[in-house]
Amino acid sequence: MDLTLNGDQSFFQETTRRFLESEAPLTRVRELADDPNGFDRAWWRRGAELGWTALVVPEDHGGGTLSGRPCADLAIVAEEFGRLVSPGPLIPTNVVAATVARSGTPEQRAEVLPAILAGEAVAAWCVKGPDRGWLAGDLGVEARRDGDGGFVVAGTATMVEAAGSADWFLVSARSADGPVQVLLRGDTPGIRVTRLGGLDLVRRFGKVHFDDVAAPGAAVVGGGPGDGAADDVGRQLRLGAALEVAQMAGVADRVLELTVEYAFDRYSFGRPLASYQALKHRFADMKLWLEASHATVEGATRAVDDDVDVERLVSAAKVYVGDHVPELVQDCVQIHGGIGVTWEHDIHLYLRRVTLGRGLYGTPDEHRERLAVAAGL
Amino acid sequence: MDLTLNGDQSFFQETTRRFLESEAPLTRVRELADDPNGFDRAWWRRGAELGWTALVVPEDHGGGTLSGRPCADLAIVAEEFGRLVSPGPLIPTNVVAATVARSGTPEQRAEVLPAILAGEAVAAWCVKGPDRGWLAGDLGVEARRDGDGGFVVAGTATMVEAAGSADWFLVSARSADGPVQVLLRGDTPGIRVTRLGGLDLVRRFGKVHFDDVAAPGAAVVGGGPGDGAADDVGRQLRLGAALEVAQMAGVADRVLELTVEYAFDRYSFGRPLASYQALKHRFADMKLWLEASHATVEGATRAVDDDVDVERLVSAAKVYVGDHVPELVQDCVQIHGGIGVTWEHDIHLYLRRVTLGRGLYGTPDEHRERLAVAAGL
Amino acid sequence: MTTTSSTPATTPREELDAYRRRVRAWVADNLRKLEPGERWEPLGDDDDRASRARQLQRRLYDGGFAGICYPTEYGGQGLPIEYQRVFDAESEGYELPALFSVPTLSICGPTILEFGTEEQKQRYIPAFIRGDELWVQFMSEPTGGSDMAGALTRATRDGDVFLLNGSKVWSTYAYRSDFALCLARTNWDVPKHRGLTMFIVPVHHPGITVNQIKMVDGTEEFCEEFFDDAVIPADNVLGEVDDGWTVATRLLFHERAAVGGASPYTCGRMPRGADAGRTELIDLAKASGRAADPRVRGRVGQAEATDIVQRQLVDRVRTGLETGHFPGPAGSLVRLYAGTAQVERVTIALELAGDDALVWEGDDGGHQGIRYVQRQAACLGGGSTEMARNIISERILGMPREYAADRDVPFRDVRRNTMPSRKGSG
Amino acid sequence: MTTTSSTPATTPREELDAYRRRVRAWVADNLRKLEPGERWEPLGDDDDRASRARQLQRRLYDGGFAGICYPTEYGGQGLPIEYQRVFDAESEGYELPALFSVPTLSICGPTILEFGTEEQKQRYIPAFIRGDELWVQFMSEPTGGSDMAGALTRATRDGDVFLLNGSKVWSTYAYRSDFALCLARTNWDVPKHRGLTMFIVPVHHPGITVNQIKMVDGTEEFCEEFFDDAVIPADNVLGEVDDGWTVATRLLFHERAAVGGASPYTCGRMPRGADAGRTELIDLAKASGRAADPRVRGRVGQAEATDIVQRQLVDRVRTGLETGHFPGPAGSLVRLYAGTAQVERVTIALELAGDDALVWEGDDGGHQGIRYVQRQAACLGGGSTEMARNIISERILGMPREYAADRDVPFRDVRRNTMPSRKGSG
Repeated sequence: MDLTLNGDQSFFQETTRRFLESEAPLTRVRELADDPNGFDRAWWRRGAELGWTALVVPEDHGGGTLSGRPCADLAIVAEEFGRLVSPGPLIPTNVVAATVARSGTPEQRAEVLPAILAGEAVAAWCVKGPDRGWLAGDLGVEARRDGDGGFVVAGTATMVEAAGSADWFLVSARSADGPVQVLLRGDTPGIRVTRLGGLDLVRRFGKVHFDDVAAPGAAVVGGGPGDGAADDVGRQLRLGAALEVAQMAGVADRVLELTVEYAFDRYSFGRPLASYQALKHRFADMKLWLEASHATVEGATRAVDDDVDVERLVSAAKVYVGDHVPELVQDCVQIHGGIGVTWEHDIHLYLRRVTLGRGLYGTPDEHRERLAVAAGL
Repeated sequence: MDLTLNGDQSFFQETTRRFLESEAPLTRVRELADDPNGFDRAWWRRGAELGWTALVVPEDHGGGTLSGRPCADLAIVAEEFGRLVSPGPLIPTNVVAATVARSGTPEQRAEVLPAILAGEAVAAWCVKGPDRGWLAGDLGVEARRDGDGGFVVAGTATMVEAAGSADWFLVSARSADGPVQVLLRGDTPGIRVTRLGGLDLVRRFGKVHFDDVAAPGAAVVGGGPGDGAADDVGRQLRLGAALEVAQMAGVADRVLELTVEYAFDRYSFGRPLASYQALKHRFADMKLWLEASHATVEGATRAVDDDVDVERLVSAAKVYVGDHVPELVQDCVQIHGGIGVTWEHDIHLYLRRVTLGRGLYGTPDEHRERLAVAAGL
Repeated sequence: MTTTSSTPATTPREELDAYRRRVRAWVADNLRKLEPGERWEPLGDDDDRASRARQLQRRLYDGGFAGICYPTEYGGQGLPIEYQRVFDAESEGYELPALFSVPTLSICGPTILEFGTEEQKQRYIPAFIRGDELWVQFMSEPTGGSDMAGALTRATRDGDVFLLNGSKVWSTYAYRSDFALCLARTNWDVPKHRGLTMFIVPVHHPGITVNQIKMVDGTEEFCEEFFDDAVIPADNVLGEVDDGWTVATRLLFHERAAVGGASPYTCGRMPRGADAGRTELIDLAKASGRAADPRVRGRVGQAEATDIVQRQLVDRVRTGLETGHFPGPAGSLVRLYAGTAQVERVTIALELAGDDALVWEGDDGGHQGIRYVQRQAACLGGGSTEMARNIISERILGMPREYAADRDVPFRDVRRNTMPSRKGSG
Repeated sequence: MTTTSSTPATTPREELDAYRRRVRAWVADNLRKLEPGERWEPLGDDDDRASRARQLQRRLYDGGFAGICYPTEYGGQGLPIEYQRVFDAESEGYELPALFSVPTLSICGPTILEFGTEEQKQRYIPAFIRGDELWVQFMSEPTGGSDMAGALTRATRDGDVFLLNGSKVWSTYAYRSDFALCLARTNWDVPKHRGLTMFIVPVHHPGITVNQIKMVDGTEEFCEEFFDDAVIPADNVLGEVDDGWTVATRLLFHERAAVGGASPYTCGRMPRGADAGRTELIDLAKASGRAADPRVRGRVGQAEATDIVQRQLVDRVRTGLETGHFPGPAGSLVRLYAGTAQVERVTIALELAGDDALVWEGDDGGHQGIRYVQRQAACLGGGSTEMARNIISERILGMPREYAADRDVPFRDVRRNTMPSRKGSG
């Protein structure tokens, strides 16, 4: 948790937590495991009313931040989502909203943002090609020019979160003139979604196939191919990664909290587990991993907001959190003993969430490579 | 330690240990730190009398094994060397002796082996080129044909153990027709040795430069370039690696022994260190690493003797021992506390020895790569 | 006895080499060769697996290779361990009855052999050697964790029977088994180790409910049992009343020996997940399209080394136990290695599988991700790695025992877990 | 007082921004910019380092930037912490007197400020703020390990003086320092915490022998001291006789604050070894000729991430301590991270250096190998990582304290280390 939340932020955190606890407790999350979309639209609208989709949208488009730092504000929600392995298209919808607000045409903003702000529309981002990395920049979808500023889009994007329920797709495609992004309705002819099974109980993913989809000039975001679009793609990746690690830190926070409680309550050989030094030292390490994760999440979200040294700081966070948080949860499973690997116990819901988060928006290996490059190697 | 030593082997181990304890205690090792050669020739002759250089030499050349398994026998000495970070050119001399005995000409055997058996002659092996790996097979020295079966040898070999005191050099060189090995006197014109400083207090290394050195046909080992020589080079590497890990296991054995004693004797807050569970669990891990190291050293030495699945088993040992034994010694330093990092305390002698051993004859990374290849990747 | 009507034990004792030849021939004719990476009793419908095990055990029995080290008077072959090892070596790579090898033949069996009355031995041993009856352990309890001697399940004497109440957990395949060794508390006024009794309990019995436990990976082999005034005849006490910990200690010793590969009663060399794991990792590396990446290659090489050393350690510990170089608890070294090695293997597999571990097309997929979520099971089942570290430091290195607040205290006064711990944490 | 004759504290208090501008200008004119990776008081002949520190501290004093948060009546500037932080920010990358910042100004100084008599404060504080006198801690003992309160060094009352006997160890630069805070036992008939007294001890004094300790890497900054009936006036007692543990506890608190970056008395941002380490790793990677190998690149990236997160954690803990989100012991989080991060860094450097870490031409080389042999020092000095883990689990997470066999026992009856532990193990 950010130690310097202002009053508005703290209040927002409180209301979000209370809403999630009452409207999406873990029992509900387990029910949603059987829901094809993994979340309930009406529930999502209520979350939007709390501001979940407004923070990255400037005020003149009906949004607004709490602290002037949209990513830091949104990270508060992401962290709460982690604490309760919450459902809902939080990250993709906000990633798309941020770009439409920043680089969309007036028409696109007018058409898309109000619906997203109201929680009426869900947006998904198509960027990763099958068997390609997140950061290599080799996009899976190709865009060919097609007269008057339009494109024909073809190819497949995978690991598209909320693909199955998306009303809008933001598609990052490679073109002869460099990367280009287009914003397409979910029901655009030629777009085919294959729903995928997944490790997380409620976060849903899909493969999105583009069979020579016609994207008119009006669908282009950020004025066509080139640096602008490349910059937007980079911002999207960093925002997604920053929110993902914030969510993972929220998981670590909650799971460690639960496991510390367990260690105090649970007796073995007439002593509480918390009195065994071998466990105490492991708890000390986990506490360190947790605080360091919070520290680097905070660093990453602030860097996204300030756009200063942002690539290094986001990569450092993805490396540290990606390496430590899943191991933290695993050790908490270990401390719980056999029940920790039963379906009935909730801890595996958390482990699934962070195992997924470790891979999304770049694995630790990919971000280590990026840091090596940044270091001049 | 091998759990299945026969009577002769156990006796040999005993006599070797007693000799080292009385004739090369750690105080003596510290004195030899200032000796350019790092060992005393007269002392080495006495070790040879015990059989240190006879085990890999067949009986008909004056040698003989204790168990029919020369490498396993020699590993007994290597392990004792590790227990007392002993000086002396044990590994290079034996590696060379084994090859001369196996592939040398009758003249070479007659000229070299008796002197080595008597501890009169020291032999060194030149194989590794500067900035080259151990296993890549790209040798640092080149041999050009020079009429009637002879060669001209040029180039530099580094990390040559005992180069400064070598009476004989076995040189592994690349040639137009594949690898070739030649056996040269230390005083052969054109051979220049640069003595190197080193991490180990008494094991000495050098760079050996060959300035177009003439190697007559009589100097060629194993009948010239080709598979025979390549096979010998491989055997030398594996024998060296097997003895190196045996020595490292000996270090681990002794250091853990000392640290367990220390943990029993040392009191903190009125309790022996050995009563703190966090330390007990680390000791349990170290005990496991030690026994697994012994197990894989035994597997590697037997594989060298039987020549069955030997590459995989030697690489597995170098990976496991190379990764775990230095960390074991480091954790023992940690348990000793501040005195563990003082010059006065002996534990750094052991840490130096295993840090060196980790790198010699291939790092864990190099051997992991070799295992991946063996696995069909 | 009918059991002696099968192939008689070879007397005078057959030479090892002759025996080896006979085994080799019989194995080739009577057992099925496994596919690379295939396990014994291939998982399918559970029904198949248990009955498959019974068939296989029966086949061994008819061939004269069941209970090789068990006394002939109880249906065994009465041969020394070398003969079992010969059989193990010759049958490697063939299908064998895992469910009988462990725990029936190697854990429950030897305990009955040691503590059973003549009647008990005659009644139960031949039956499991023949493959008629499958055994299971009722040792762990939901509230007990690693503290077996802290059992809360109570057996109350009532004339010539005991009334069993409480619950047990982590019994493997109990719902397909016939009998169990069950540790229960018969005296609450003495320290915990002195108030326990070991019972022979029929699994499918009035007052005993067996539930399968669904694990994170979807498997349901483990069970939990609830006892509700289950009536157990006093004749079913194994060993002495209130002396059950002596029996349990030996049972745990046999378990360590079985796990450590040092038991004379296990049958065959378990096809090691590692083999499967190994080919699997290489397939994953190739499928990932990153087989040329030195990081990927390094991870495969690492898994190889870990796997090779694991076999070598198992051999070393077995030798050490046989030669007396190692004390009994040395089996804990193998257990600790197995746990950490599996953690490494599963983590590497997750890394190599990439996206396929996280999302997948169709109903079946994400195996590496699911294995990762189940990862710690390898450090919990069969005694946690924490217990292994305690045993290694205390009983191999001889370090001081952990302070136990329940030592020498009447058990009823010991602070313990009251609430059932089988609850979600959310 | 002469001390007031230097630049007077700015009154009425200067605005932070104005202050910042003044600092910036002064720093540029009066301090030396460091080379990339260069440390404060560049290591050379030790003489240079200590006297260099005195000069630098004096320069700060003359500029009015010494002891910024110390009261004006003792020669400080009497300003709140924000001003020190401004100075720290503006002076980053310039040379500052490390030896005064820690331990003199940030550990010994605040302890004297808290417990000193008016005479003691007047006598000692201005002198070190001026850079005239360097301080050191005499806390650890050869037989003591982490157990500071188990001090065996004894101070025996003899009229109006104490006779000091025993020895201390791990004091940094004692041989170049002037005064020490020394914890000694004055009462053996009470539990260990209640029989200690803190003394102000002149380092170069009859009966006190100071030896430098040669470390594995050849450095000799650490010292050990032997006391042989050293006569210490009773006036040199800091705090109350037999109440030394109260003083020591605060001293250790100030040490954690200094290490954790939360002390108002440290001066400047220590140029972090990590910076040097970072460029160093990249040079090593390039020199190795394996800069294209993903394993090498991955290790460099790993070190980068660890380094970045370390700075972020330091900032977070400082904020947490200032805002009260974290309890005082939170400094132990920084300490634990620093230890493990340095272990990782040094191990990666060894890996990247390859042969050069093991053998080298000429007299000077193998730096990465030698650092590796010295590696654990990072987990021992300034409180071991084990102690940090105890503190985090017990005083941050609130878990039960470890059982201490010496609690509430008269110290003379406590089982302790008799033999001096400074012995070779071979």
